[in-house]
Amino acid sequence: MREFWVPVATIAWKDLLLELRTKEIVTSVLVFALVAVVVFYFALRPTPQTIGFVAPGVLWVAFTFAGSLVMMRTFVLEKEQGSLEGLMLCPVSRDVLYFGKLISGFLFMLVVEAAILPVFSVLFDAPLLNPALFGVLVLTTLGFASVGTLFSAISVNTRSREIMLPILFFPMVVPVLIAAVAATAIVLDGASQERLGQWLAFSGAFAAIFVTLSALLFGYTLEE
Amino acid sequence: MRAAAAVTLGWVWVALNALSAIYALSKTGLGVMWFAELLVVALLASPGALLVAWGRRRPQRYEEFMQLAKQVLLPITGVMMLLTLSMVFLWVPTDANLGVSQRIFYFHVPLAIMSLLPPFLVSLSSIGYLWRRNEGWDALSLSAVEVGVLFTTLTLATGSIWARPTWGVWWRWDPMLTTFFILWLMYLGYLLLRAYAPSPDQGARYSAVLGIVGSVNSVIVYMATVWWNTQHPEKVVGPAAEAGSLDARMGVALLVAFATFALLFAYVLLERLSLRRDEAQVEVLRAQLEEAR
Amino acid sequence: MRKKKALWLGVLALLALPWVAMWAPHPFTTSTPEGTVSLQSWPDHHLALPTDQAEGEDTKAQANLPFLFAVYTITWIAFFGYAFYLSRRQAELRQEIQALQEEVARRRQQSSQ
Amino acid sequence: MATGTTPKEGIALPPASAGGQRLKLAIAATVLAVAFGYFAFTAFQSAKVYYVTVGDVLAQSPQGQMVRVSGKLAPDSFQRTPGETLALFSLTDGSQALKVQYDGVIPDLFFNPQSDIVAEGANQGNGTFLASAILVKCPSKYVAVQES
Repeated sequence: MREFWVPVATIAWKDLLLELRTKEIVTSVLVFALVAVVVFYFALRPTPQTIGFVAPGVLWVAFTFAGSLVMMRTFVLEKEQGSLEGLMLCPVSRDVLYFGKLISGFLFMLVVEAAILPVFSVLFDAPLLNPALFGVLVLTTLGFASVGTLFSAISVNTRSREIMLPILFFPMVVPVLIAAVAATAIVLDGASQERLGQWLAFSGAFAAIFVTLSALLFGYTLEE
Repeated sequence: MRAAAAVTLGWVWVALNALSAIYALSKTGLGVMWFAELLVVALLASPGALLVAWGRRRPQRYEEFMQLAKQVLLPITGVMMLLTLSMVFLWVPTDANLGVSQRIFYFHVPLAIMSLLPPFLVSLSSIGYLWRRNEGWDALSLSAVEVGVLFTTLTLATGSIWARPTWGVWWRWDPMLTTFFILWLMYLGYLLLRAYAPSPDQGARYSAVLGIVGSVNSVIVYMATVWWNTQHPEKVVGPAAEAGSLDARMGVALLVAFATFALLFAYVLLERLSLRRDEAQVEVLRAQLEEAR
Repeated sequence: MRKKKALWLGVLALLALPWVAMWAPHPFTTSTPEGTVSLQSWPDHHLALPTDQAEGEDTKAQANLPFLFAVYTITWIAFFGYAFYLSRRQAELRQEIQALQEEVARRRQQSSQ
Repeated sequence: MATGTTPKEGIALPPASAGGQRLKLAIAATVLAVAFGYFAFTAFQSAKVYYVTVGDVLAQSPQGQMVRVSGKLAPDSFQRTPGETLALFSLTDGSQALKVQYDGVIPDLFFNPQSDIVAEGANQGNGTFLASAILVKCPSKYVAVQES
């Protein structure tokens, strides 16, 4: 157990340390997401009657875009600085690399989301600072990060990677996005806790499946 | 040895399908779709595995078989097309509720069911490729995806055209429709990924990974959307069908139409496979030319 | 050449058959006192509607015919188009293979001399 | 790194023990089996349909909230001026009826007495339901027309 998690933590810590020093990913993605929220506001112009419909969708679309950017940055940084080869030379199995990258990407996305949430609930006048939303946020973000990390490792090696990642990423996260929007709407409504639990279980199952599958397949994306 | 294992697996699959067909027949008397699936699987699964093994070990026999298969399949498919059309337009009764537009059923349903085959083929052959690194598996999954794009596009188009007179809308975010749409998008992503891959080898590996993850995802998309609502009719054929859900003549016509589209699928897949072989040969020759320079 | 002609005839037959079938007398349905029942005259359940609604609804059977034709036309065109694309691409590749093979042989000969 | 090696063999300084590999695969298989089992389990449960009935709308639907109502067309309730698209009709669940107002294309099957009609829209509060879309659930049976 230890010989698996220690290198995982080391890799994740390396990413976090780099981010703490440069603050490159979190600031840029945060600003991007805020801009997206503002654009959505003017595109949809929600009224007090429609806000309940619009808010969960807008929130999760903004998070999905932000998530794809975070995922893009995690591997592009490695590629640009040539440290991907260094990572691949690490004497650890490839699923260790995957879990390290998954944890750092997951944390970055959570930080961005946590920062947007209060701003969003003020701008859209939606009571989103609800503890029930925490579970939705964590499980959905884990689902995003699980496939995002895998596809990021693929798309970083392709031509026009900025296009390739969203093309692969968005169809893949549709189920978990549906679950997140539905669960957020329930949280806002305050109705039907039973359905909330079902959607949470759904997101959990999605995350479990794709974390496992991606860990198994990750090695095949990094061979030269 | 490997070929033997693959063929055995294929036949196990066929046997399982035969059992389920018998079960379906005993239960409802309408095992049409399961028989049709049996036909398709028998057509594709075990010969498909054989082709992959042959393509590597005995290129000569592979080539001969492909030629023969295409020559046999083409006329049979043509005759079946004519038979299907004559049945659909001359023989089957008109539906009491939907009228003439119900005749779209005989095209739409087989197309839809056939477009569920590529995800299976792609995931199996992708696993095969990652495991064995045999180019044949890669060719099979690429061909299956391309044919899958064709079938999925047609399913979406015919379904949309049918939806207009019956539901009153061209499109609904119904679970079936959404699933097919996402599947279609993932197929396109797969083809783009190959086009943008830096080398053929990397393209094959990446798309194999995508093939596995995407096939799993298409099932989950269906699960997610089914929780919202569905507008599709309940099953009229297969084990879940109620007895008497489908008029007998309609069932027969559906079976024939299904066989036709299965044959079409097989034919187009074989054509695409042999095209892939030529593409590979061109690549090899170009590399040789570079060496000779 | 003859094969190609037969193929095109087959395509034409496939496209034409439903159109002919639609307006031909229906061979398998029983004749009624009013005449042969063809596809266009399937009984109209809309007659159960209030009269102001039934107006305009009785042509619905015919109104749906274009949808039906659109479906099979699109389907066959897509299949034939794809098969045509495959065979043309294959012919191109075969030519290229031949040219490349000759070229490789020529180069080898040159370098061995 | 040599091409063609599997990733696990890449460069393995302390080679992962075979037991460790097997443990990982076992964990992966278990997680996948449990998650897929959960999906399969819910698939059998989710046969419910998520529409509200006419009675629900009349009883509790708040004004202006988007809902989907399912019901059958009340006999003889359909009104539409010839040449116009605005339609008025009632949906019924057998006991109560809901007045619906809808402007748009009406699908063929709408007038079929067996059809389940779904109206998507909002309750206006004045006793009418303003539908933004009308759907007809497909009949789950295909039967030949009776020619007599």
